[in-house]
Amino acid sequence: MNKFLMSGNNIIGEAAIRAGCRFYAGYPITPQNELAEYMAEHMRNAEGGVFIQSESEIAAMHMITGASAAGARVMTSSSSPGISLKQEGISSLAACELPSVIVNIMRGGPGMGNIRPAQGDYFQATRGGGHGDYRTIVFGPATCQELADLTMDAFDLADKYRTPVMILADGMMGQMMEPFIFTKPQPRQYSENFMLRGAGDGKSKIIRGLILDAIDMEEHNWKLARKHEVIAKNEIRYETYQTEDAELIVVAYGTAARIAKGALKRLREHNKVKAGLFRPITLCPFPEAQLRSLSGKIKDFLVFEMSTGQMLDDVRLSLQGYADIGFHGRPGGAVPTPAELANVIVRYYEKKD
Amino acid sequence: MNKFLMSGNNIIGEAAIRAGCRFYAGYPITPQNELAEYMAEHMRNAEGGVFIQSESEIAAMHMITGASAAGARVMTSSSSPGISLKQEGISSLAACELPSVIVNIMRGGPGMGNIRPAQGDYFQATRGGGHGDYRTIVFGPATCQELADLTMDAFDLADKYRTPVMILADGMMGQMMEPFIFTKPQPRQYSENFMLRGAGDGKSKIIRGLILDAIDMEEHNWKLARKHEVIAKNEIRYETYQTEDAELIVVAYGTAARIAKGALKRLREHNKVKAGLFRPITLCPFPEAQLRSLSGKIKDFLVFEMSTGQMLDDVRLSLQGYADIGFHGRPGGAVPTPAELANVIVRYYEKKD
Amino acid sequence: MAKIIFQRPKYLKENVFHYCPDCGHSIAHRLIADVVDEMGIRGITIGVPPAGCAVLAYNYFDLDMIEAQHGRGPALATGLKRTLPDRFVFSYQGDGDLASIGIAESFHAANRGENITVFFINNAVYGMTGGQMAPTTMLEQRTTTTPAGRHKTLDGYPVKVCELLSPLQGVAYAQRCTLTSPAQVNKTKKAIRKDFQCQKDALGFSIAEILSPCPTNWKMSPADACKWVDEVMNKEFPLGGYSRTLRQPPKKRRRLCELWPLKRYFPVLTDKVF
Amino acid sequence: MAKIIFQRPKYLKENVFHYCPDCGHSIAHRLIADVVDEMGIRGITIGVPPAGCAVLAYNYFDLDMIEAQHGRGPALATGLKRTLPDRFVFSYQGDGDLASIGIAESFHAANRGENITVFFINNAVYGMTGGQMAPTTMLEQRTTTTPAGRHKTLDGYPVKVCELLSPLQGVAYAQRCTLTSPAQVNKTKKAIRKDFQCQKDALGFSIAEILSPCPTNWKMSPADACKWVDEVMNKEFPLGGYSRTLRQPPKKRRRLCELWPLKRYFPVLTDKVF
Amino acid sequence: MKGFIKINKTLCKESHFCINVCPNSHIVAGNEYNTQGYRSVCIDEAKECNGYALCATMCPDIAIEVYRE
Amino acid sequence: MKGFIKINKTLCKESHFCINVCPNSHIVAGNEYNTQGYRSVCIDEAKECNGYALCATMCPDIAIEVYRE
Amino acid sequence: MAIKAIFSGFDGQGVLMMGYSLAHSAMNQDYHVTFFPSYGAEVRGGTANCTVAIAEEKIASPVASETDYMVAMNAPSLFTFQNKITAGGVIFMNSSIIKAHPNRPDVDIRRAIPCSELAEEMGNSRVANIIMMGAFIKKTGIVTFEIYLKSLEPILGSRKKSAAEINHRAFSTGFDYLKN
Amino acid sequence: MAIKAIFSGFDGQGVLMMGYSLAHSAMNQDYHVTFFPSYGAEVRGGTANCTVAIAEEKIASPVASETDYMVAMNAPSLFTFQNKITAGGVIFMNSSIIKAHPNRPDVDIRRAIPCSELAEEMGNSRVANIIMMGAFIKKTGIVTFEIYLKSLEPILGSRKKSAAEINHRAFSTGFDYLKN
Ligand SMILES: Cc1ncc(C[n+]2csc(CCOP(=O)(O)OP(=O)(O)O)c2C)c(N)n1
Ligand SMILES: Cc1ncc(C[n+]2csc(CCOP(=O)(O)OP(=O)(O)O)c2C)c(N)n1
Ligand code: SF4
Ligand code: SF4
Ligand code: SF4
Ligand code: SF4
Repeated sequence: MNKFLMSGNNIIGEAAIRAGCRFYAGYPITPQNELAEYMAEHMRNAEGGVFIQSESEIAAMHMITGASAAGARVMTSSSSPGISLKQEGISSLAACELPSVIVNIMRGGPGMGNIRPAQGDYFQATRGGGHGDYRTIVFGPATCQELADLTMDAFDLADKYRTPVMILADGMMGQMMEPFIFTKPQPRQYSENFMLRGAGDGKSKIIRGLILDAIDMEEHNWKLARKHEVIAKNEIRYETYQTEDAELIVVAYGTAARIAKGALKRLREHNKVKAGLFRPITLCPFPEAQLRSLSGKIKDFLVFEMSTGQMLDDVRLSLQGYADIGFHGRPGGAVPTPAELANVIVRYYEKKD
Repeated sequence: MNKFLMSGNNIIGEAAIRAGCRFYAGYPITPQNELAEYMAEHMRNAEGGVFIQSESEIAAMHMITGASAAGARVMTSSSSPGISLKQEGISSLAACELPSVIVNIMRGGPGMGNIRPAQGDYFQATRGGGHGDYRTIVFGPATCQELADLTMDAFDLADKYRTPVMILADGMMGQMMEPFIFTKPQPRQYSENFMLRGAGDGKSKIIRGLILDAIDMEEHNWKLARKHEVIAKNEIRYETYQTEDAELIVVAYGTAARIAKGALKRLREHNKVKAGLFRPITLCPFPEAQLRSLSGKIKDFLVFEMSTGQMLDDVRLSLQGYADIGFHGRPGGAVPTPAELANVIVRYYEKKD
Repeated sequence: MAKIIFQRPKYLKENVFHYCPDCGHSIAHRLIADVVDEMGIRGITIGVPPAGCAVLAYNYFDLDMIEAQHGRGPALATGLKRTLPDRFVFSYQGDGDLASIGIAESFHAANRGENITVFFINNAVYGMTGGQMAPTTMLEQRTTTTPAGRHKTLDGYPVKVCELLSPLQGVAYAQRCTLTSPAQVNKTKKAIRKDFQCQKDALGFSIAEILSPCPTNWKMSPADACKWVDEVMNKEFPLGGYSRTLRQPPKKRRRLCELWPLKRYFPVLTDKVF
Repeated sequence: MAKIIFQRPKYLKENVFHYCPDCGHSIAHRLIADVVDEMGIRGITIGVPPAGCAVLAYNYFDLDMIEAQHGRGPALATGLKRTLPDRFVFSYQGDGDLASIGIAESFHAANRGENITVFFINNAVYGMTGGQMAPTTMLEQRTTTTPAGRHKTLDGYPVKVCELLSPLQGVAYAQRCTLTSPAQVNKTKKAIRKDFQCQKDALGFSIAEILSPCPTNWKMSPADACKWVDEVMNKEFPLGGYSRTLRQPPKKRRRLCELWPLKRYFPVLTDKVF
Repeated sequence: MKGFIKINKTLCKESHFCINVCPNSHIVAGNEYNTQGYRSVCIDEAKECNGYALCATMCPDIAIEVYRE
Repeated sequence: MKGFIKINKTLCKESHFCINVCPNSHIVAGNEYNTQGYRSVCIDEAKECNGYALCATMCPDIAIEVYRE
Repeated sequence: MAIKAIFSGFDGQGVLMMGYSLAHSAMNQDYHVTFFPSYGAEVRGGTANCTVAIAEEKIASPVASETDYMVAMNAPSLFTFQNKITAGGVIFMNSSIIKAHPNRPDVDIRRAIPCSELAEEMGNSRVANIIMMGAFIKKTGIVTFEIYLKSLEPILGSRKKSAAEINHRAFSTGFDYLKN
Repeated sequence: MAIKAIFSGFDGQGVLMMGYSLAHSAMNQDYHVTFFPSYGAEVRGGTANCTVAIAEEKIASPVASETDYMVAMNAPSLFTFQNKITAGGVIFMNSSIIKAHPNRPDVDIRRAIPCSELAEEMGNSRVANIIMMGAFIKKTGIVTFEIYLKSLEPILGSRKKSAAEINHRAFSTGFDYLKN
């Protein structure tokens, strides 16, 4: 299979179109502009493809809602501030159980922040920044190959579970290039009954999130919660690296995990600390059990995030006091080198005993 | 002091005006309309008072941003879907460190949901539904007296720490009436240096969240994080009820805590289970240490929320495996009676041993 | 042998309207259902109810429907229509929904000339939430958020939606009408039909603004409410229409559909319909 | 003895503009700073820069300034002005900022007749983010999101902001101008002065729309960019003004200030200024 | 022209539009509360109906069916 | 009328507006790169300046100061 | 003592005012009290209702459950709420409008007060609710005749003197209508 | 082998294309490679730059750190990045534009290529970057002459044949300019 060398933003765009995405609406924002621009260039050439530069992130959100209800595979993308504006819409998509893919190419926050790579939106993505009880599937890709693969899978899972799926990457993943290949996407395979295409001579259908009766609404909430449990049972993804003989486990995702890997390699080379890496790929649902199982033999964990500590909560919830957890954070767009991180790990490890 | 009998929404409005709030912008949404309407009626009679029914929740957010920068004590309010729309603005207020009070009278979610009392926005409020690393102070009042007191305190803390403060109540707190008294609010007492009122002949000032340099931005992020730690040290509030001799602790806040109290009373009267209540009043920062300290002698905790389980995370993070934690949730607008909850508690307690 | 000449429209469900007596929504619903029936497009029509008193419209219309978040109807309808260009798509909105929180979505859908129809119920007040000021509230009008009457320098001026949108080149048809007499009701029905016709001819954005009584929040009797529409609202919101049909002959604009070769894209679906 | 007749405005900081060569923002900044100086209002003026290439405007203007989130300038300025009615408040915005994401805030601030000024830099493109389509992009114009040129049925029509806002009763003054010749530059400066004068007289909302070259994203030389403004943009966006001053004599409108007896509310603060 | 109407009293919400528009006062106010809590209008048999359907056209709640001979 | 100008070469961004508007071609293109990486314009002493300040009026980067005798 | 009462009827029959006046007077008699109205879309063109809870100690939940008293000003409310009444509770019905009968044999005491008619007789249909309150207070004795009327004034505040009398008369009418 | 190279210059000097072409040819020579451009407001009217990392194994971080090679097409970039070069690294300077000298004695080898002038001589100022690449490839030998040129074609794709030749000549010019 022949290799490609494309920027992360473009990979997501191409992978989406190959996966059958035929409706994209979005609004410019750095560092995800290349994704919208790729869609502008190629979507209208795809059969039935629609590209709209919406008047705002909010409008984009509700455009994909309509298109999803109409049966198209839909995607929108933005970066941190724009994703905040989409929260009402995401909550509504989850409530209406409409398949959809939302891409967040994170930048430094809070507020206007800056346009550098950061991981400050983990809470927003995994705890539902929107109102009410709902969760979405959240992927945290760490390589260009994963960007391609997970984007395609995102559309499949969105259909399978009738839920919004978020791809949570950062400015570095969005901008960098790396050789990768496109695998063959799944054909669309799940029920289309929910779609609205006009009632024909049949019974008319309704898609809505408004459920005035408290008991019905409660049941709907539990239904969504059960759905999320099924997802947690079937769809958890994660990677472990050099954990077999590790005395210390670094937990990191996305860009942070890339850097961590580099750091661990160095440590092995200069045979300093024997450390391993646990990398969640599904950030929500979080691979709780899988992480906890490591705490059987290993008692030292170091969480590294490009934030002040958000995934840290999930790690603490997973390990429930079975192990010691340290944290190293670089928020606001600072990206350490593998060498810097390696030193941090050594210092942390030595301080410990 | 003479008693008042007002609806929760009106209490917040009156307390705010007494606390010196002179700028309110908001947009109608049930079940918080009475608050906006109270402001419409009374704000313009207060000296220098401004009431604006903004074109949207988003506009309201940025209006109070401007007014806060100009030196007014500001407030906006909404209910769940409207609060989702405010997330970008809240993140920006936190980044710019502007004092402000935001009221969320929660309703059933997700999506359009319904207008009944619910607690599904706990994650959004406490984890920063907006992008980037920031936290706000979040109050969870449970009585009309607390609505009055905490609203006044909210303005004081917002000034003291230059941060947004959220009052997280629900439709029941917003609609119900209960006798209460107005205490005397603090006068404004903190530095006004940050305010923009024109540079006069002096040096011009800038208020901004944009910090392009990654290292400066990182420092800003840590500054905000440190600020939150100081708040956690000084401002934690909570209530314990019948915990001395309790064999089981129910953890609940706001409306849920009211109901829990009623349930516990019954259980004592019919001397069934000896149970106590731990009620966080500051939901963020969460009274971690205070709750953990209880786990010394008591090993059974039952979390009750009008949601599928959100504060549950904070309880688990606090107890870190030191005690067993059960959960009972009634999401989507369902409000159990004290009697119903009492039965749940008994069943849970008996199942346990 | 007597024959029935007026009855419940075929595509309204049996449910009793939850609307107040004399609410304009009720008549508007009936007229839309009638036109859908007359044009024989029930099977290929999708409606978008708003947040507002009409939030439950799907309990009445026997059509495929999807709720829009407050103000976002035109964006959502855009998504539907661009995906299914041979369907009829309408967004049903109140004045707060369309002209306040949703002004951006309304304006830009119109400016893009989205080939959709908006039914705009202008009742000069927020109904659903209990009578707050709407963008269309009259100066001096008392509402729960303008207890002293709407003040022009503090609260702004009534927003004239048809005047705002009709200059846009994307707008094919904009008509303001009312419901205060049998004659007006029939005119309104004609406007609704014209709206759908515009969609059929792929002329672009069409809107019918229906001045509509809200006796509950106006605190008036039904009769007074109608009087107020005729005597007060009409002054600020003159009845009449704006049509750009002639300037943009169907042939040119019908390309809009060809751009998305739907039948090939969803083979299953178009046959299902007819 | 030679005397200096043209120099850097007093209230621009020494920093070198980060703008591209021939960027309209640069000249606009200079003109605003000049007018603020001439009117002697530096001490009582607060500016609101946007998300956009001018996001760093506070590095240049020696004025109190607060950044607005993308599109929200007019709302933020409303908050400032209502709290400090005797200050001069301006919101500085690009076309994406004002007419796309921020259309609601712009429209309603204008409709409320907020006594603020908007400086609107219309460069027919999103500059900051690298040249995507703006609401003001010309039909057929190629941008990074309209690689085949803006298509009227797919992407909509150029939005005419002055034409959109000037009919609103809240708008006291709206002027479209350009920067392509010394004469035009001076006209633009006059417009900016008029804007501030409107605020002084509390006449309501004022806006100057400045057609402005973006050679970088137009991929043109500075000279060609100016030519394009004169020959292409001017056709779609005719220069000229709309003024409502006479219809609303200051006296009536100045009440706006009296409504918030500021001096009493912030005793410290007004003396600080003069 | 002759006609007649049928009023569905459970639907009527007492707006009295029909009464106002009927040229022959064929419809009159009622005083029985229906399940919705409104006093539905009734037919005055004394007056005749020409089947113009003005009442039905104005009726918000579609409570009137109109027939023609 | 006589005048003269001073050009701040570190500010110039080579837009050449000044050159285009100067009636006397008093300003000419340069070929020295400044720290910003542009080749600042220079003065042609051969030509004179009447101090109209057209160049300065058009200069986006305020690189020109104008004086009059 | 700890009681709960539901007041229910059409929008515009002043049911919220009935509940509020009771809560207010109970407060003035130094009871703990909560008042919880129906709100939002529920009331759109339908029936309004509110729940008042009165007790000697703090009240946990203001919502209606195990209600002791119910005031039904129209038929729909009777049907909606009659099953919330505890055995032995009391239902007050506006018998001028409600022809139906409650299906609760266990609610043995029931009071039919033709308050609409009584109000018409007084020539002021708007005071039907106050007449009903007269009967309600007489029967329940939760607060005294005087305290209730005193609490009423600030509530109806703005209106002029004459109104106060009318209310006084209306209240007495209801109060006296119930023998024992 | 594991190297990092920074390409930097003005917007429009085609520095991103230099980096991309190197990355692309390295990929075709089956190396692991990453390409990371500067983006967003950074480039507004300023300098553009990109970092290319090439190695036999997976590359952790694509950002510039301990860079082995640097190509400076203008003075500002030289000043910005010279301190990122590892001791013993190489700096390629566009000596037609850059008069200044790097302040890095430890970067002992340095290459001054007057590529702008060379390009002018070729009568096509736009190919200065390809000339520089010629020198760069000659010195570093990361990829072969042939593979680089082959990789170049698809990148400059759309353009017509003649262009290909021009690039070929430009590349050779740079390649041959460096003796050894
Ligand atoms: C984001 C959001 N904000 C506010 C609301 C509350 N809300 C529901 S409908 C409505 C306005 C109703 O007025 P209008 O649009 O005029 O329609 P009407 O009810 O008068 O027909 C509002 C503010 C909401 N549901 N969602
Ligand atoms: C909520 C949000 N969405 C998007 C962006 C990204 N963004 C920054 S500026 C801008 C538009 C710039 O164009 P314009 O307003 O025309 O100003 P110009 O740069 O052309 O002067 C955008 C989309 C943002 N910062 N925030
Ligand atoms: S409140 Fe007004 S708009 Fe809503 S149903 Fe009643 S009459 Fe109609
Ligand atoms: S990109 Fe355009 S708008 Fe932005 S600074 Fe450059 S020329 Fe000016
Ligand atoms: S118009 Fe209809 S609703 Fe109104 S009174 Fe007549 S029948 Fe009843
Ligand atoms: S106008 Fe200014 S920036 Fe442009 S060339 Fe002349 S001096 Fe330089």
